[in-house]
Amino acid sequence: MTAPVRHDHDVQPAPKDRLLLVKDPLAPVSTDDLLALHRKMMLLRRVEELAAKAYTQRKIRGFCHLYIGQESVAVGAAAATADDYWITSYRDHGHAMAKGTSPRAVMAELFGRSTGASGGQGGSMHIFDKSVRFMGGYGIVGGHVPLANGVAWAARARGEDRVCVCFFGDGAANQGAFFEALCLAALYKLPVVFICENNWYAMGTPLHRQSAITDMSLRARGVGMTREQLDGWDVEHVRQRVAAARQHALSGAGPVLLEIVTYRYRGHSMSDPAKYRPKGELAQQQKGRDPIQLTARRLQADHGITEQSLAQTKADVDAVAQDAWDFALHSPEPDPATLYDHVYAPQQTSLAADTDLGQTPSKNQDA
Amino acid sequence: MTAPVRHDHDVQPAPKDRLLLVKDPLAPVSTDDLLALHRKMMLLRRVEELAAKAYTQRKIRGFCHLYIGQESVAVGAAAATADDYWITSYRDHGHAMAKGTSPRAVMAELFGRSTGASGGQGGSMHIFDKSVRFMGGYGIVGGHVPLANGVAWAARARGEDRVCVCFFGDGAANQGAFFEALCLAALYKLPVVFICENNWYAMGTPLHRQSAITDMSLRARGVGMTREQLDGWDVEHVRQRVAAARQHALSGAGPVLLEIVTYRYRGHSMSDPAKYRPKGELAQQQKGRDPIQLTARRLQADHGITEQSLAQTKADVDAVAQDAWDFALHSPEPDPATLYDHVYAPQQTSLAADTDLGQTPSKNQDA
Amino acid sequence: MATLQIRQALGRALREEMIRDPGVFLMGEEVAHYNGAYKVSQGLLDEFGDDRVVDTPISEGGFSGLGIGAAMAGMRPVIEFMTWNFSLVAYDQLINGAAKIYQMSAGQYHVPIVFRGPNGIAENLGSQHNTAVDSIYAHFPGLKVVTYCDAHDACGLLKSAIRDDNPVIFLENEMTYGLKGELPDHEYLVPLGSAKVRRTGTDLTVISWGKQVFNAESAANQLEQDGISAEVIDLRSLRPLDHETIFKSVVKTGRCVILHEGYVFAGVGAEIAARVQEACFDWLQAPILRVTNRDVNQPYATGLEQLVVPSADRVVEAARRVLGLAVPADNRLDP
Amino acid sequence: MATLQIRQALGRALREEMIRDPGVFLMGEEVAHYNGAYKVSQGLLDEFGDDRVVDTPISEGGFSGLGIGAAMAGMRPVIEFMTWNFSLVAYDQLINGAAKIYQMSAGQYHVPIVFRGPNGIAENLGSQHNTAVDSIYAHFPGLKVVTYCDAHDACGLLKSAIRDDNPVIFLENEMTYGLKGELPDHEYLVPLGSAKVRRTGTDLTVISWGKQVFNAESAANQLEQDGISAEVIDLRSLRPLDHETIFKSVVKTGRCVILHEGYVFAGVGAEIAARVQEACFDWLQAPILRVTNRDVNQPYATGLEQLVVPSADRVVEAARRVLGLAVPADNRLDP
Ligand SMILES: Cc1ncc(C[n+]2csc(CCOP(=O)(O)OP(=O)(O)O)c2C)c(N)n1
Ligand SMILES: Cc1ncc(C[n+]2csc(CCOP(=O)(O)OP(=O)(O)O)c2C)c(N)n1
Ligand SMILES: [Mg+2]
Ligand SMILES: [Mg+2]
Repeated sequence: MTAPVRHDHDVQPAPKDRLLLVKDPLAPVSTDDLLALHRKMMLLRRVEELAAKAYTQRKIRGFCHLYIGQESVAVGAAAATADDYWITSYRDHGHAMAKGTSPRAVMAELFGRSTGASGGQGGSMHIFDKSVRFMGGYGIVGGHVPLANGVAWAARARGEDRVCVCFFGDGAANQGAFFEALCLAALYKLPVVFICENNWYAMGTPLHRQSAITDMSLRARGVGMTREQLDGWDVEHVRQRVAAARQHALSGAGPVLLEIVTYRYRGHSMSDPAKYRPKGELAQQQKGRDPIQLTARRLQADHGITEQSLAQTKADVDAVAQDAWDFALHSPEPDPATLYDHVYAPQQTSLAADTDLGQTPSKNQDA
Repeated sequence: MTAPVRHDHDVQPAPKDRLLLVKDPLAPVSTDDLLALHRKMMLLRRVEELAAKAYTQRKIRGFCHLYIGQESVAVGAAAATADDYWITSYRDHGHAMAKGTSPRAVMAELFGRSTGASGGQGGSMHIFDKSVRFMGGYGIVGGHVPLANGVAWAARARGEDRVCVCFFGDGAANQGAFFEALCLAALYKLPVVFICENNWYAMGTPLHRQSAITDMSLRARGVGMTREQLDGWDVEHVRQRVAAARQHALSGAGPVLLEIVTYRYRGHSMSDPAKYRPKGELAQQQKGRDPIQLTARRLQADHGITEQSLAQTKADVDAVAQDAWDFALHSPEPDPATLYDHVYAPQQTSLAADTDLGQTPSKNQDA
Repeated sequence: MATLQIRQALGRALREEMIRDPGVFLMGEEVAHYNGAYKVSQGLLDEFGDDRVVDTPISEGGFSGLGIGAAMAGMRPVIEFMTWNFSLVAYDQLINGAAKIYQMSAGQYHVPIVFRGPNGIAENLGSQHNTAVDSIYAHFPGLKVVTYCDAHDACGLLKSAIRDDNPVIFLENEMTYGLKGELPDHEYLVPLGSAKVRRTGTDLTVISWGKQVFNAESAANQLEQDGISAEVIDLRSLRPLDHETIFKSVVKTGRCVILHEGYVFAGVGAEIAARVQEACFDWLQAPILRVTNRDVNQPYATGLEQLVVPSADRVVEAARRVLGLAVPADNRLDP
Repeated sequence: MATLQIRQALGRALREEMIRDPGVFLMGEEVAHYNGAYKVSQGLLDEFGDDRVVDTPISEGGFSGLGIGAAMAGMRPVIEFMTWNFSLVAYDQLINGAAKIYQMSAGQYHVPIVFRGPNGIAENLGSQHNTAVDSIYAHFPGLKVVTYCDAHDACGLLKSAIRDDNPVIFLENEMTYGLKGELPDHEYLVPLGSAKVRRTGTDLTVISWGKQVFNAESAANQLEQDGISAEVIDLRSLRPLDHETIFKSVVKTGRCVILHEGYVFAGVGAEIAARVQEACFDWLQAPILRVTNRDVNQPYATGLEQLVVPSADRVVEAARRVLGLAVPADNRLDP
């Protein structure tokens, strides 16, 4: 838990840049696995397309940040960390579904229904799903990053073979909370995989106007953490590198900061027309670098999957997404009588200690 | 004000480490100048020795953080930035005096007298002296670092040829505020010289137990700032490298982070017995690397100054320090009637606008 | 007279003050190229350039501190928080920095800075985007805290805030940026520290501020139908408080309801209640009641949210209660 | 019975809970190798090792967040702030994180965590080291806020706080760590949410908490000499408030003085005043008065500092005033 001691106080040569050296640790995906990844990316996208539609119909209210374009990151990461803990920001629908939350639970949450992942309490930005170790989506930029360390701390203390994967944006990499978290993770060598999804914009501000360097993985260099920058369009590549980072972090060698370069197709939230993009940029990304199309091409070219079969997947996915919509729409709103149910947790551990509280009759009482 | 644009979203090689390349820009110090530097370091030390004594006599109360051992940093920096702005933390007596605040004003502040630099309002941790562009000492670790950017912003906006020099400790380099400030300074290319006085301890915690790396100048690497690590015992060297950093920052090339390695002889504050030091460490520093002794040796060896002359300096300095004590002791306490004088600033700018507020008679009134 | 939206009235204030004083600059997330997340700074980048209208990274603590340092060094920064919720990551800068430097330096350094942005409740934004920060700033001497309900006051108060030599917390509201109002064509100021009686009445005093003033007025309208005459005060300034206007009214009416967004516990409403009961004890004919958010973190779902936030109906109820009149079955009380 | 200093009583609570539950760990600046800046954690590193007693860098936001994450994942962290002043840099973590996660997740994740450390006024620490954070935390639903005045309650309350399944803000005091008190030898808990009547009386109620309880008691002693019988309540819990104890007392005495450290404006005292006047309106025979810090940032110089902080004398004065008795010429009132 301690860094190597420098025994005198002389100026010394700086320690080396720590790059993630673990090779791709997973076997290449099988055709079935790639089909599953492809299908999952499509599902994320389709559910969010419906969410966009529901938003315009005012079935979904407040903020709604879509993940469309970035699906390969969450889906690739999930394929490498299925059993690990995840935590993320407000752009969380895709992450939740990639991690295993049902489209129904996500859509119902967006609709503000009691069947939603967070019972209608959370909304778009705050999807939580304990059943799949999804520690939630958070709305204060960078605010959740320190929490990842604690989740990893607990996992390590219990001897679990699990990392905590923490997602955040390029903009978040300017927040004090983010830096402090990086420092602590490196110091305590915590099993965390930090994933900066560099989609090149924080709201309307492109990266080069928010940071003096645009290589966000270098943030790790300033705190002595292992790092890697990678292209995020290829879901298989993401899967491998996240697996490599996971292996590194679990080995006791300390956390890893992965900067995964990606792109968001929609505005920052539903109210953002995204006029700040250079002309043609979006089209170029959608045409040349769409993660779903990339996988589709690869399935056809390398795995002998037919166009027809892909069309069938699309139809399946459409049906699942539509089912989520229907489910949400017909779910009940939260019961007003439950308003005060989520302010304070009722005592789960007994206050009557399991240890002996002494001989006096006034147990649990002011003695 | 903007970083170079990266035109596509590909993964690219990381930008180079930016080291401070400016050579020593000042002429070597003359004998007179070196004598003055030597004298100033002795003065800082002597005043603080008296402060320590006053503390045990309860003439000084609360916290009292001594700078003894680190004098070469502030004195060397002052020789390079006499006319610039300074801002620092709670360990500020030495900085204030180096910058030009009189020992009387410092001692009176410590004694809580109305003649003190901050009128007895501030105390040890909050010495302010506008007359010498000393923007104050602050008690929240790292909290003042962002302010330095604003001071530099104002200086640049007014076309002043001034930097803001910002001092803080190795421990402060773990605070979110510090990181955010570094990011902003680099992004806006502000004329700030950040000086991390790495004295190897934050209270009782040695550097290798507070940070995964012990080369604090690398913090700059994570945000794209120019950096240098240097040995702080040699006041002449500090003077040159701070001058180099100043030149760099004023050239428009952006801010610099200097990590200056130094050592504090006393406990963190007066209540700290400093038992956490490895055996012999303090003695070794005091014997081999004391900045005042180093200068004394150099004055004798290279500048033909006699031991006698140095003894005279010591006597002079003792007298000045004693005078500060006497002044403080006989100064009045703040008048209770002034208690409410420093809550809100009275309006200095006229609320009756210098522009025409229109034809209605009810100027400055709810129209 | 010009008819302007509140966002335009605020923009006009910024523009006029930037013309008047070259030391004024605006800084915050998306204020420049995007023209403001809520378009308050529309057109300012074009007019004043990027030295004076400055986009920032998401570093609220960092750029708040930058503003404070610039203010100490003689400028007059206006710092926009995209919403006040995000000021919590910069809280130390505002409390231990902005509020205290004038005192710590024994008056050597002024901190003439305005922190502004939308505050309080919007719609369906869930738990982390609905904080009303009124009391957690007004708590601290050294800060001034002001707000408005209409376009006229928005402009006049912001101008005064920018000219004030102290740090001013300026609270806006997301839901009312589009609300239109009349502004005189000539330049005008609304002084800090003065409340405004929006409607005179004799039976009870309703004290409110920000957009809840409209709920107060709408409650007053409802009450009028039952022959009850409510006086409505828009505080505008939470620190300093305009005691004179408040106490005069309560002495006259003998009854007081306080209405505000945000949590009840140690809110600004509590302070007003404490002061009113002290100053007007002999005149009060009923306990002072408060209408605020229910004491729960704000849920996303519309139905629940509606239960949480204050409403005109709840003000009517409270008014009837202080008047000793029958009220419909009580809503579940905060625990 | 054991006689322990408050720091030892707190240390005992930590130790007992760490033995009882392997999920409990202590984290903060200087808590391990240095045995705590105020020696509360003396000996714990040796006994439990550096996995459970953990020194941190100066990153309050970072390690608060770490604690919150660990609590969500099933542990019971105790986070020490060297003083609560420094919690302001971590404010967002406590407010938008700890206080809200249980609600945002609709009860899926508990956050059983204790944040503790010395709060409020010490001596000659100047402007940035004297903040009483009571109200800026108690404002928020989702948090519990407790404090103590003696060793007995310090130990019993801290144990309850650690076992509580919600985030608890635990306020200690630097000036009283060395104060001795009697503790039973056997293990005991003091429940959260219950005030304690420290002294019964009939003429007025003095409500206080933390070390100001001693000023309340000393004022009560002085008043007794003039034949005035004051009831003294130690709140112990600021959130939830023990209404029953408070209201019962005020209904009995008809008069109430509230005494606390920190700023008056929207302080916890304001909340109590607002609630008492509401609940006990018909019994109150005089306005409720508050004795708190003067409304200025705290100066360093002793003479000024003494004017600022609350004192027994000021309580006596307030008591005489609510009783309609002559008082010496008024100190200058807060503006
Ligand atoms: C502390 C804080 N400041 C500002 C905001 C408003 N805001 C929400 S998202 C966002 C941009 C974040 O960009 P990035 O981190 O790159 O994530 P992305 O939206 O691209 O996924 C901003 C400024 C916020 N939620 N929290
Ligand atoms: C935010 C904050 N946390 C904790 C403290 C308590 N504290 C005061 S000084 C200090 C150590 C600072 O060490 P460093 O930055 O290395 O400066 P040095 O004292 O060595 O000059 C600590 C922890 C504080 N003042 N502010
Ligand atoms: Mg982004
Ligand atoms: Mg240090």
